[in-house]
Amino acid sequence: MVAEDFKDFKLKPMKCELNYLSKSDGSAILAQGETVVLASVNGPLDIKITSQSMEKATLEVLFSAKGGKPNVSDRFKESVIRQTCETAILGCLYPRTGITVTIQELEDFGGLLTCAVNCTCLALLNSGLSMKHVVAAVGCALDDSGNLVLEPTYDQIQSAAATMHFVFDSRAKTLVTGFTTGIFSEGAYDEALERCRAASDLVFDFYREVVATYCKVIG
Amino acid sequence: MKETQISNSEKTFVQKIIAGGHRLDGRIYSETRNLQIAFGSDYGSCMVSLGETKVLAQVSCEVVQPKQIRPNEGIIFINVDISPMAAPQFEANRQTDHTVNLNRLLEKCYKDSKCIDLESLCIVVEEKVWSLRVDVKILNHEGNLIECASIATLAALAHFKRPDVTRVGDKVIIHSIAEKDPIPTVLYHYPVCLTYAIFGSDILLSDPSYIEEAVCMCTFEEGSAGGGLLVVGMNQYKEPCLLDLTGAAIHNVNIVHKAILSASEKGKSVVDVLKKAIISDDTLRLKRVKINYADIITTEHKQSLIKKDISICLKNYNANDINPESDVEMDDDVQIVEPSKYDVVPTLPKTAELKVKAEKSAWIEISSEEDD
Amino acid sequence: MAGLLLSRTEKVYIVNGIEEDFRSDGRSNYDYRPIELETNVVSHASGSARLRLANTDILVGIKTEVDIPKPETPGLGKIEFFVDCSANATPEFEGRGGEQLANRISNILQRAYHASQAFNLKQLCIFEGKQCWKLYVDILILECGGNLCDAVSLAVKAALFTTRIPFVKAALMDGGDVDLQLSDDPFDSKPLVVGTAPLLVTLCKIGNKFVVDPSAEEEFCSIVSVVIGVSGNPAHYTTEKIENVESKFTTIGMSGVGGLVPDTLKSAISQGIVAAKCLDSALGRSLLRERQDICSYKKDSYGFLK
Amino acid sequence: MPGPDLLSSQGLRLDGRRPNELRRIRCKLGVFTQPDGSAYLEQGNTKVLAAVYGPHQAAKSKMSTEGVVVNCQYSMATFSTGERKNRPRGDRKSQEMSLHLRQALSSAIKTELYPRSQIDIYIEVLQADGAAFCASVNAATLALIDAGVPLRAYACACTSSVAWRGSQPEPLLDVGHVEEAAGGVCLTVAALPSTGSIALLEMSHRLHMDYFEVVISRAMQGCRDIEVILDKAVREHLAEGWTKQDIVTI
Amino acid sequence: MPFDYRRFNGPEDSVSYKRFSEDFLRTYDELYKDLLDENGKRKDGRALNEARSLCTSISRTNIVSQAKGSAYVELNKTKVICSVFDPREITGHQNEYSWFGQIYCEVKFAPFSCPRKRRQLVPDSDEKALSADLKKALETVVRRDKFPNFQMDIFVYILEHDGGCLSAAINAAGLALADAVVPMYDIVSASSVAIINDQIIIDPTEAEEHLALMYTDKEKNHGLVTMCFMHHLKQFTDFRQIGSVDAECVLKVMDILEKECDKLMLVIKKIMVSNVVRQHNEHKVLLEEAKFREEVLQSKVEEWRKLLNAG
Repeated sequence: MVAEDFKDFKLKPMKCELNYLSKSDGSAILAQGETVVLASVNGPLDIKITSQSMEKATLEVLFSAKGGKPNVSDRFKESVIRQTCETAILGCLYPRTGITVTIQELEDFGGLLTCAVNCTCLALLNSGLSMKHVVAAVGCALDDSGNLVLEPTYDQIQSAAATMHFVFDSRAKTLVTGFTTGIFSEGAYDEALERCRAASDLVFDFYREVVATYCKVIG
Repeated sequence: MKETQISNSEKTFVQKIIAGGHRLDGRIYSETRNLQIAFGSDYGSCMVSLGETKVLAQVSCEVVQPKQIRPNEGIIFINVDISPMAAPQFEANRQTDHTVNLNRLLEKCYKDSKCIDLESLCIVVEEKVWSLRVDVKILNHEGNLIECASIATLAALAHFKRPDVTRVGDKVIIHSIAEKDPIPTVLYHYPVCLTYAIFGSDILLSDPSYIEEAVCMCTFEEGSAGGGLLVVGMNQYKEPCLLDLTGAAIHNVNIVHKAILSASEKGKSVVDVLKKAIISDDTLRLKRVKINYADIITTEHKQSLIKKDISICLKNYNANDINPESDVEMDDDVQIVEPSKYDVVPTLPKTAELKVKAEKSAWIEISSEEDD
Repeated sequence: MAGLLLSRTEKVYIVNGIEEDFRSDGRSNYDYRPIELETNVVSHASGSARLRLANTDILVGIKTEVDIPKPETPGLGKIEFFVDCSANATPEFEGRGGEQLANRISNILQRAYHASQAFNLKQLCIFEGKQCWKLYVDILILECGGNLCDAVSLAVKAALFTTRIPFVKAALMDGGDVDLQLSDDPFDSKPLVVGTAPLLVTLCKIGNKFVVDPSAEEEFCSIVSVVIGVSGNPAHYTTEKIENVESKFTTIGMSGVGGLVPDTLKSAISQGIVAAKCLDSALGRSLLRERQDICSYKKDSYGFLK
Repeated sequence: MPGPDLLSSQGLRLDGRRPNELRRIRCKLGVFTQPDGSAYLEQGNTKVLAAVYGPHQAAKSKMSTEGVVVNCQYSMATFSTGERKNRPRGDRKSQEMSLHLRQALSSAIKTELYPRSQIDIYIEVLQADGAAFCASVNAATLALIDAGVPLRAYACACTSSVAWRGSQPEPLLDVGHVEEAAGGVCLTVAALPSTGSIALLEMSHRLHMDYFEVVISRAMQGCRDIEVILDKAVREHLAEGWTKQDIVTI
Repeated sequence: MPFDYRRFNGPEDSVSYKRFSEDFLRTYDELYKDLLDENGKRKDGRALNEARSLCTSISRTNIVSQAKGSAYVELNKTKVICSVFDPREITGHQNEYSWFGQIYCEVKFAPFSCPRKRRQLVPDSDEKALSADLKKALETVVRRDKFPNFQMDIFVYILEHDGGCLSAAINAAGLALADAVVPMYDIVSASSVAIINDQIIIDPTEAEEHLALMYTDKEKNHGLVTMCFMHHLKQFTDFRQIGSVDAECVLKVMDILEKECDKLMLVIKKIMVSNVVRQHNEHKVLLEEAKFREEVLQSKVEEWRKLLNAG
């Protein structure tokens, strides 16, 4: 399951296993290079009346780091993933219920958040919840000399002037979420956006491949 | 979400087959599920799975000021986190009785039994000591959390290495792992918690699964000898260092002795497995092999459905000459009676899985969901 | 209060009785119920007292710790009040249920003890700007039978009276840090000066009259009450002859839902100060007597076994 | 392993007790008027108050149709220990104690008699000097009796440890604070001595399995001894015929 | 101590830079001289019995658009904002029906509001006490029988603290409640007094409050009194005193405060009236606009009808 050289884009090798956890409705473990994330999806669930919503399912996203005290950056990741999932899930089909997405970091060698988004998407696919579209996250870094590096390694991130991450939907390849760090020019942003958009194809292909192999087992 | 109540028929079924000497997954009373220990790229990071129960443990360290009453001892802090990932009934960031109990058991097993040399964690008396923090995250709850969590904690502690420090005058320099070889934690003994489910007055099940735990905890009818869970902490020197009983009262003291006796054997074997895993991991690291959790992802073994084990295991491996007498294991066997399509292949001891004859690479599971 | 249910007629009975200066337990509007007090009941504490005011049961333990004084008040020690409403009193206090009441009482105490004329924090100073004593006044409410504030303040004053602070034998200056050597001998210590410590008096407005020391039932009938803190007279707390000190208000507060006409409030607080003076002298007398009994080995320790 | 100095050469313990001797237990039933049952118990220097409310209608979230819900809260006064405690309850250790109390008392109470109901048991430790949990269980049993809750048997709890006399193990009964701090094994047993069953087992530190037998039997013996004391206290209390509850304040 | 993981927290043991300034530790006498000159004037030029005026041009209601009613009150440097939200049903609380409506009050200091220290986000005991006092003052005046089993939330945010927080909070809450058209028995107003060295100082600033409660060996009266008053009913709804004051002084202060509150009431009434007038004008403007639009629409309709009839 390794997505290799495609046009001139290259993403880190991806490896995925679905149904990793027996108690969750959907779960996936995804390795993108050396970064590994485990995600589980439960839902639709019966939840407290106070947190129920008439219009759509209440989405709860929990991100848990590998160790140490919980901190603010974990909460930031949660909000990014929640917003992304919110657009992807057809929550209106499950009013008055709750959907819980739990994400566990296993290894972080850069690109943790993109890996978490992709892993969450696979877990959602696995859980069988209805979705508007799937999403794919791709990150890139701008190094000191102004070159764009797709899917940077840990060292590249440390030395980068800026990092940019984009999440695209599968239908029109429109931008769903974007988050950046560091300083960059508008041109660099646009270029990064286009390159990541092109590279997102690889991720979608990978999704297809994963789902296809699992379909075969069922069929 | 509230925990799903266990139905009466499930309860009586499980009780009956256990009284008859069987278990749902085909194990014998004293048999444990398959134990696997995987290490991550960091020191002190490990994932332990006991059957389908999965626990992640991570040790981290920082330099802090020691407590006033123990100025020359390091600090160890154990934190258990049961998120909704473990099972949907758990709520996030909430201290339930379950969490507290699990946390306290681990604290008692590793802090109070003095298994860690805390004095070696001291850097400057009354000023600086290492504080070890063990984060135990429950990933999947298929019963016997405490045993799995305790093995994970112990493995993480034994695997953990803290950075070396040197003192130059008043200054303390902490060396990065690249500069100086890190130092492993000194463990005086290796205690592990082993769980026994008590059924009736004298049946002890080791390593109970989720349903067995649930069934033995909810037998409260008057007259019947209620069941309970007995946790025994045992180290490799056959010294019990923790006991905990939940559920109904034990009527016979002998059952405790029986459990301790069995735990002393099992404890040693678990510790052996653990030590072996750590040694092999160490040698791999010495050879500069990169170890990463990505290794546990298998691409060849695919499950189309969530249930990995066939919930009822087969004792006879050939589906064609299935023994019609085994009437206790009925329900799901209906499909097995039509033998043509599948091969029954032994995998783990006392476990079998069904393989589709035509397609070699794919696995298929027996489960009620297949009917649709 | 604790699952207390009163019918309308019972309420009317209480209110009308008070109008006639006759309360359901036979007291007049200015009478207190019988008070039992025992000091030094907890051996782990530097000073302690248990007070029982009819059905109200209070246990106070005082612990002393060495602390660093606040930067803005380098010459003063610290005193902290912590109230814990035990669930023994009522199941409503289980978990954090009693927190609101506990906060209210500790707030009133903190305010009452705030004034320099009420409690001299200078006596808690060890080494100006570096070290001081911190008094933890821990109050445990074991049973609520009405009039908690008064009972708590009496118990606190009694416990403070028995608190002894060890003498500092030697102090070693090591750079900026102070190394203290305290005396190990428990008798090598000084008692606190607590004569001026305030007592709280609750005046409960029932109908048109004010009563002191309301029982739980009476509290139930009242809409508004006034709590006043009145500083004590040190002359009552020593066998030596010293000058009387005029009592002052250290705190006044209102609780409950209801307003008061200015004249009513004025009469209430003057009624309260009289009650506080009586309480203060009674407490002083009994504490001195108990101290004497201890010195002459006459005192038996009862605790909760009586 | 605990040092040999837990026992003197005459075979006496640090506080002068013999190895199989309990500390002095003094108790009183019915100390308060408002709870349905209350008790005060002193075990040596450990002092505990217990109050029982109920059975009453259970809170909706806890209600069980199988039997009465036993709700326990273990709380320690902030001044009860040598060093001041910051919080009387809510920390992990007190929560664990609450769980253990429930475990120990549930098997003593005839829970099946009151479905959809709840019994609240509140423990306040006033002074902790070793074996506070045991004193709590014993006090709670007395409070339950005072409240008139039907019990199967007395629930008694006792700790035991081990000291070494040469190479011979000598089990110690009713461990005090100093002995607890010495770091030896500490086995807590809550038993229903009249039925011989064990309701709770708890152990800290380590002990070789060969000596386990003697230690647990000593603890069981302690529970039987405590039962005799509690039984006497209950009988005396009933002979008096009055509890404070019956006195009507006029 | 609960630790807030959702925000970036400052270091626990940081020290204000002011601690190292010379003015940090000043004695009572120095501060006293600083605040009150020989002529009996205060530092800000006011006489002892002169209150800061509730700035009518700035103090106003209806300032938080999300709230049902809101008010902003400014007393020189003391700035307080208050919002009142719609009553909501009390659910799940032990299934007990409460015959009276409940009032929930929360007073919060802005982190930067106090001159002496930074306020933490977690409510401290001061804030809790202020909330309780505010609740006490308002419970009496609101007609809680009009909304049984409902709870009304009142939030007060203190933007800047320069003395008289509680009275400012009560005044703001009173205005906000009126703005939210919550039924009340009367108009409330609150005022405070500091007693320093037997001198009664009306409407003290933060520095004066600090001096009144400072540790001193002087035997004279020192203290702070805050009072909340209902005018037409002539009743105190709340009375708080701390410090050390003798009976005579307390009685005197009561009379002074009563007069002060009466003065304040006039200002409060003015604000309320101007608020009503403004709202009425706004309403009128809206009505006119609506009328105008309707006319335009009507004419359009006529036009179309003509077109339809023609074609």
